[in-house]
Amino acid sequence: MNMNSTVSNASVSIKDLSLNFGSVSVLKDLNLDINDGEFLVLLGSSGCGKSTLLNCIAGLLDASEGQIFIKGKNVTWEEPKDRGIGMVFQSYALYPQMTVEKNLSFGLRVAKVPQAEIDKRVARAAEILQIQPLLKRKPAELSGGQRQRVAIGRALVRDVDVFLFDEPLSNLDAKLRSELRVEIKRLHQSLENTMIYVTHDQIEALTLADRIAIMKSGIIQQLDDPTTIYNRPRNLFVAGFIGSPSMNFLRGELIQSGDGIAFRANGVNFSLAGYDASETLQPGRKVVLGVRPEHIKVNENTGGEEHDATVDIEEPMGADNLLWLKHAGHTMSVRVNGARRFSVGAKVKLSFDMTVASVFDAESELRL
Amino acid sequence: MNMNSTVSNASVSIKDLSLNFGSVSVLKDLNLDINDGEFLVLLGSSGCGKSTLLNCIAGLLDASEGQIFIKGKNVTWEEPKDRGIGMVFQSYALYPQMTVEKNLSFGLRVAKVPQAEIDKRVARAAEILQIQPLLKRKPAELSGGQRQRVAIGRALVRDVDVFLFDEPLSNLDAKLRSELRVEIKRLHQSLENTMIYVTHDQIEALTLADRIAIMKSGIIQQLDDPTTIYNRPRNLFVAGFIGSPSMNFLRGELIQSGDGIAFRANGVNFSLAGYDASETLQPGRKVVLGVRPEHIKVNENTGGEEHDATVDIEEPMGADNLLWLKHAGHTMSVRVNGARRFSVGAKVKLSFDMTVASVFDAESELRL
Amino acid sequence: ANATDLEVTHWWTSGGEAAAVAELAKAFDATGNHWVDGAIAGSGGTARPIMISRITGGDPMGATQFNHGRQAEELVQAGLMRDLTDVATAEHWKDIIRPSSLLDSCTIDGKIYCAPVNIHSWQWLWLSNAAFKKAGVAVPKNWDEFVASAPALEKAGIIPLAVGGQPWQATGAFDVLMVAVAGKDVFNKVFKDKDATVAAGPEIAKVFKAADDARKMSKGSNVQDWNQATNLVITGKAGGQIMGDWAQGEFQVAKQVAGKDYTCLPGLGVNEIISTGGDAFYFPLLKDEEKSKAQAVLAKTLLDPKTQVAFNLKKGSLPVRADVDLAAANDCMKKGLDILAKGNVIQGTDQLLSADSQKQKEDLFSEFFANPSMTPEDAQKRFAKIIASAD
Amino acid sequence: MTGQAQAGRPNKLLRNLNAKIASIPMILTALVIFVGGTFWTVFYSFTNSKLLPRLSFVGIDQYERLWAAPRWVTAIENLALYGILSLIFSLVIGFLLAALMDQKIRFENTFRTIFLYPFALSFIVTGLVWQWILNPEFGVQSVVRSLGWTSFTFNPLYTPEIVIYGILIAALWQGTGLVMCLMLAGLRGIDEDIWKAARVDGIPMWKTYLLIVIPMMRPVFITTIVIIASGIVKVYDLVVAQTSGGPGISSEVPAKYVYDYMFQAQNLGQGFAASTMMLVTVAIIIVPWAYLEFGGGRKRG
Amino acid sequence: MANIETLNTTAAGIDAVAPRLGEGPRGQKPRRALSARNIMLYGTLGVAALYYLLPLYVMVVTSLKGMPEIRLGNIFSPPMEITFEPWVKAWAEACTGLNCDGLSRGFWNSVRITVPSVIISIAIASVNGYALANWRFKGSELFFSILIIGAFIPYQVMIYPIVIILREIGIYGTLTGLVIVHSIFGMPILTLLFRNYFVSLPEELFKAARVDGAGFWQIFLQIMLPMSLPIFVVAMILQVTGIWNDFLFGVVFTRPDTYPMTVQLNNIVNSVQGVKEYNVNMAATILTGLVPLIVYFVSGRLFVRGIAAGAVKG
Ligand SMILES: Nc1ncnc2c1ncn2[C@@H]1O[C@H](COP(=O)(O)OP(=O)(O)OP(=O)(O)O)[C@@H](O)[C@H]1O
Ligand SMILES: Nc1ncnc2c1ncn2[C@@H]1O[C@H](COP(=O)(O)OP(=O)(O)OP(=O)(O)O)[C@@H](O)[C@H]1O
Ligand SMILES: [Mg+2]
Ligand SMILES: [Mg+2]
Repeated sequence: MNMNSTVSNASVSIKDLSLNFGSVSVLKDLNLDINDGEFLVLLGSSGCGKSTLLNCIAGLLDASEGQIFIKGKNVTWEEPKDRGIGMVFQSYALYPQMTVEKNLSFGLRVAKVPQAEIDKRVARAAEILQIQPLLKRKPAELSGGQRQRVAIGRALVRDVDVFLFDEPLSNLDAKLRSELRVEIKRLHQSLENTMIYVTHDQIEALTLADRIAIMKSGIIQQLDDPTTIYNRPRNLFVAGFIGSPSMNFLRGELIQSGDGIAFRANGVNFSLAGYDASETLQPGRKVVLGVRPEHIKVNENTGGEEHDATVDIEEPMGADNLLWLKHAGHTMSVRVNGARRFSVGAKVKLSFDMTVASVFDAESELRL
Repeated sequence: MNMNSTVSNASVSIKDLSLNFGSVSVLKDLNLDINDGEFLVLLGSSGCGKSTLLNCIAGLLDASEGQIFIKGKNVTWEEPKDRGIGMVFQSYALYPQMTVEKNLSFGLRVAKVPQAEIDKRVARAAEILQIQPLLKRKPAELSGGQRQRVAIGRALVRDVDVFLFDEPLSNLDAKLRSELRVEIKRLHQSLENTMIYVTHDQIEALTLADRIAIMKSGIIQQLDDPTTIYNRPRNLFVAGFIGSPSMNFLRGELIQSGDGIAFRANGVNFSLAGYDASETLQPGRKVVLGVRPEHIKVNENTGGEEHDATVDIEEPMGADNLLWLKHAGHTMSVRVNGARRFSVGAKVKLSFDMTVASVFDAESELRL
Repeated sequence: ANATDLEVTHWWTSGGEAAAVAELAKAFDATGNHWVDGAIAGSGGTARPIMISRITGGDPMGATQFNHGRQAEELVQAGLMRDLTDVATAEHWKDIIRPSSLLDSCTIDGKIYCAPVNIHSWQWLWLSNAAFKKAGVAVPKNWDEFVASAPALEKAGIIPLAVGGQPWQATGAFDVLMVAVAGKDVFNKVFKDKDATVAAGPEIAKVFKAADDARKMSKGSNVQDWNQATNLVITGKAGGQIMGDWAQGEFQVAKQVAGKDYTCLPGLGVNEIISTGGDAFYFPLLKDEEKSKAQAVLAKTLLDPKTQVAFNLKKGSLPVRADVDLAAANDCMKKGLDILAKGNVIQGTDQLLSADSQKQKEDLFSEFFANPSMTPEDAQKRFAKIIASAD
Repeated sequence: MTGQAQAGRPNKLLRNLNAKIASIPMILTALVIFVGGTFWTVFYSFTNSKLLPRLSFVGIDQYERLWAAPRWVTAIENLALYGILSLIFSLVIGFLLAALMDQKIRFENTFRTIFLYPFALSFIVTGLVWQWILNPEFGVQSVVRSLGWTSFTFNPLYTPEIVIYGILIAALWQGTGLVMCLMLAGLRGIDEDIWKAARVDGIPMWKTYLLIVIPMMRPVFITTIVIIASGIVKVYDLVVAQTSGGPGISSEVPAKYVYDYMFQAQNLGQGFAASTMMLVTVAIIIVPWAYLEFGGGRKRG
Repeated sequence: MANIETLNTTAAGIDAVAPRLGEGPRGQKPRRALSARNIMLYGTLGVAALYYLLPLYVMVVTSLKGMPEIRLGNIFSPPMEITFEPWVKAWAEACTGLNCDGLSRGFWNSVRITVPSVIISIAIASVNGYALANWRFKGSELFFSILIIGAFIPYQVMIYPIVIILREIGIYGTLTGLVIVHSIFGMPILTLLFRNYFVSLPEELFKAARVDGAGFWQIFLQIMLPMSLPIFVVAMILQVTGIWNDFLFGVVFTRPDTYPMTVQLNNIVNSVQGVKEYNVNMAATILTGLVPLIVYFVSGRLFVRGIAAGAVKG
């Protein structure tokens, strides 16, 4: 990521953007540069301002302050249609009385594109999205997934620079969602357009994104590639937000233990040997230790430090088996292979993989 | 599953139930016995008749044909309130104008239970569900999760034999869903009531159920415990329905290979040594081989048979990494550890774990 | 006697009418009973259905006004109305009521069912002296002179003939023209004998010609109610109006004096014949003994000489009995009394035709007067058809 | 087993007993008043009942007379003209106002109240006021003339050819507010995303309304049309208050014909025949609608 | 770690390029108050508002003038000399026949007619709508269809049969009779409104209440009613207006001492004594319309909401 890039290097560039609804400030001084051909996902819980930001980029909402550049051009005051963007909505927003073909071509016809050109573009979009057999149908005669494909097609025919998606899959069921996710990914790989994708589903975010911007209350908390976000969350919010089940958090403090530093909570010590930034940790600091469920081993004698725990609840999920364990006053979730089964109340031994754990300052909530 | 059980052994027993809406037959000759204290999940895609079945059990819909027994009593024509059931709905269905307390006690007040008794039961339910501080609020002032808890509480206070849940969590976001899932599981463990739970989310089904009934078009396809359903799906539909991403299916035929039997598709042979019922397999039969994404190993030199493949798409999902591979004309999904990353186009070697694979007859679609 | 409340419904709500009703009420109250006034505004067309619904609906009033004639025929036949023969015999109505046709209209199968209260005649032309003065022509003496003076009036910005928009006004004007232009015999042949050939004949064609003149002269009188039309004459905005003698009440209320401020020409100054329609009171059959008694008292009171005088002076109509002293009567009323005394009378169309035929006639003439493109010939054809099917 | 099941099956009539009891007023109204009353009316239209209903049958005489009556024909023509115009103008004006109101304007509440308040007034009042405003002597015409345009003529109520437009002006004044409300409710029900999609597609506002939004508001339009149409068929008070059917018979309407002949002319048979014809007209409007709305193939939700 | 550093340098980075970025449009797109769009928008609305307000203005202005001024001036000019005489006259003095107590008597009659009629017609229609929405039984839709078609039948057609029916029951001419008539003719449209509204409420709520053991009336009274404020407001407004403004039934089914205000208004307006007293007529007109007008002004907002909930769906 190169925040110093000049505007022309970025496909979409947002400078000091603020937006208020009346006295409510929804976006606050937001800066964001999106590279050409990048797949950027805006992730955040409901009401954090994702759609608002997307609508600003699309020109559907007027910014209160700040500027928006698309392909180096200041489009802050441009009409949506002149921004070179296409948008796909959660509720599909297909024109119900028009056939799929009409839906796709309506914008072009209004823009007085020659018929031959329209036909060509519709045919191409239909081919890419494999909706040729549906062209004569009306939206009501389509399944959810087909509708969503048509909605994408509507952006596709307009040959835009930037695709904006506002939770395009959240009205679909799990199975369809995972199928279309792959399709969108494939589409991005073949088109190489810039795509900005809003979702509150972290699986979508992790699987699709080149970079993820995690938002909370109108402020971007972290902007990074998925692996970094997952493994090195910048703060407690990001750490807790990403990952399902959530990262296990233990509140405690740092202590000196032998030659290294250790974490102590509820009277139990955890050696932090192997933590990637252990040198920056100072004893005495109040911190929160975060360990993901899959980074805890159960009864796997790794040779390292081991902790006793009791199985509280077992949630078999097919490929995986999720255990909720009681350990020194904490409840902890641990993910094990789906084939391994435990009985409730069983005593187990845990070992923690501290190389991929995170330590957060208890006050600033930033990762140390 | 014991279809021959006598009525009195089961908590809920459904005999030859059929239901038509006008000329549309939604449930067809359905039989189901639910044991006392069992957690039964009805799983199926949208419109398969899950809610209809649940409404029949609750007495909210009149069966066209057949009988329903609860606790050994024929309740086919009883009013809902006389069936000893409590029901929790997807949209919470809280009475918006009443406080939480009034919501909980409404049924009791209607039944003219003495006030002291009402107070006692409400207090108990509130304690179990930890909603004591909310008792004076109205539903509009509650979060989604809290609302759902109150909805459960409403069934709780009525001291019913059977709890019916109709997709109680599907209006909640992923995080809350996984939290409440655990709570419901805990509730079941402590109350030991019979629970019938409708969902189309397989994670819920797998984690919560003692047994799962998988429905399609009003017919129960398989009724078994989650492990059996996951590992030994009775037919192609069940196999494809359960598991995310879906099981990989390869169409081909059985051949004799050496001393054992093998599967051949697109000119590639897969040894079926280790398949749990390999003795029933006859060469020459057209079959479908199903292998789950987590039962394929990538570049893990297991010493067994290996197959070449190319990485097509990579979907990192945090804890796991999902690979879509091209292999002998098939597209296959494979789940690997989230820490292992591949580049698109990379050549990899696959090995299949046939001990947990399934072979289905191509015509009857039943597991062999 | 005990004071009994008797509800009396009527549609007399204009200034002169209300004053006249007050006289009736006063007289009735003086008998120790109480007149509960049930006025329904908006002419008989609005009021009659309500009265009939109440009678047939089983919630009858104590007494009700009808135009006297055939409007209540069926109510009587249905046995809903009270037989007044006893009162009539005791009071010798047969001897005092004049002309006798008035009582005939109240008689069905030999029994008397209504008490006539006044005689109204339609055949009057009311002229505004001021308007003619303004136009610089002499006040006409008859219809032809009036037609001749129309251009002068128009030039002075005056509407020659005021005709209100209510359908019965146009119809009435036509009937008046018929008596004036074609004479009494033709009138009787058409309306009494329902002779369609006469109705299609040349005499009636002349009447339609005259009606055509009237139509032309009435252009621009943009009013609905009859008394608004009268008001145009009173204020000099219109030259004249063909209207019944009830218009006189309005002149009186406006403090105008016959002969000085306005001129009246009975029979349009052509044929001095007047019709003897009028109002009558009918008494629904009541179960309450007391009220039945009060009804008899009211019937008696209505025909009491004093009441007759007081009422008719205010109403501008003629009393139904000849033996009353009308010294206070004005110019026009005296002219009417003279004609009545001479016996130059005809029956009113309300008495001769059913309400149904009347309505059809109204439809025809209101259209004719409003629609200049309808030729007199066409209108006459339709008129003849109505007469042919009239009952 | 099956036998046992049937044994417990309660009487079908007694199921939902409370609902059935509660619906008795509706059932009675529907059967006795509407069906019964209608049949009674149709039945007696074949008699020559005068002041009181009587069973003396005259076949279709009443109908022959009805259709031979110029006034009835005029009334039907007026109703057709008035109906079509009032339907079109109500929808157009109502929709335009609603569309304007939907532009996130300031003072929305004020404007809405202004447009809606006439609906609170009766047709009698409406008729009186507009009769007055349109009166040539002191209404609009005289005011404009007094401003200098002395040849200005606007006198619909006393000009037979255009009197129906004078009534229309008043009817629209009274009724468009409600239509606006219905349309506004419909507009507000349109998915916000549709608007956004159209803007991104670069479709001009008016085209969005015309080609996308209006077709989507079909149910609202149907409801509105039904409401307007039922009002049109019944129009009576307004005409009576404004023109009494005049000048002449040029603003007569069927409902007034029915009333006049039933009560003023004391010819019930004729009135019943006319009302039967009105019912037939209503049926012609209603049946296609009922078919569209409740009939086969209507999608749920 | 690198990421955090870059993030931390972000501010500085932006400062460096800020002057360049500052060029061009920034922030809110300027919206001129007098843009062509706004002129069109508010212009059209203003003209429309004028058309709608004109009659009210004329009524008010005229009612405040004396007769001489009316005869002279044009109807749109404001009163030179404001007089409340016409109002007093309309309210308390105007005559119909012999009764000279203006509208005042009719007002209380109207209240006595309207209040029970509104309450009863809404009570019946809401129960009907509820039964149709939630307790469908065989034939219920048929009765409903008949009812809806009934909404189109001109009232005049029905008067005669109803007079006969009421006479046979023996309540013709009573207040009960009139209330029944209003309930009957209010039923179609109100039932439609309520049915559509109850259909739009989540069905699960109804199911939950049934599982809780509540019966037909308990569900209606304790669950449905408290949730139905908007539609009750719509029904109330429609009925208050309709019944208050009714003339035909009021005149046919009452007697002079119970005449409602509209009949009284008609009497005053049509009792022309010499010249029409337009000022009194207008005052009487406003007075008669006042109750529904106030209802509208007070609850107009709920009206639109209720319409959205009840009329448009379904
Ligand atoms: N037109 C508006 N007026 C006032 N506040 C608004 C408006 N639109 C959105 N908001 C508020 O702005 C905030 C951000 O809304 P936004 O729609 O951007 O959230 P979101 O992140 O897209 O949420 P979701 O995941 O639910 O779609 C919310 O708190 C919302 O209440
Ligand atoms: N009242 C009804 N009238 C006619 N058909 C109905 C009715 N209710 C449900 N159906 C149909 O019955 C079938 C089963 O519906 P049901 O609601 O039981 O599905 P479901 O499995 O609960 O689906 P979902 O997951 O969407 O809730 C569907 O095809 C539906 O269209
Ligand atoms: Mg959003
Ligand atoms: Mg369901």
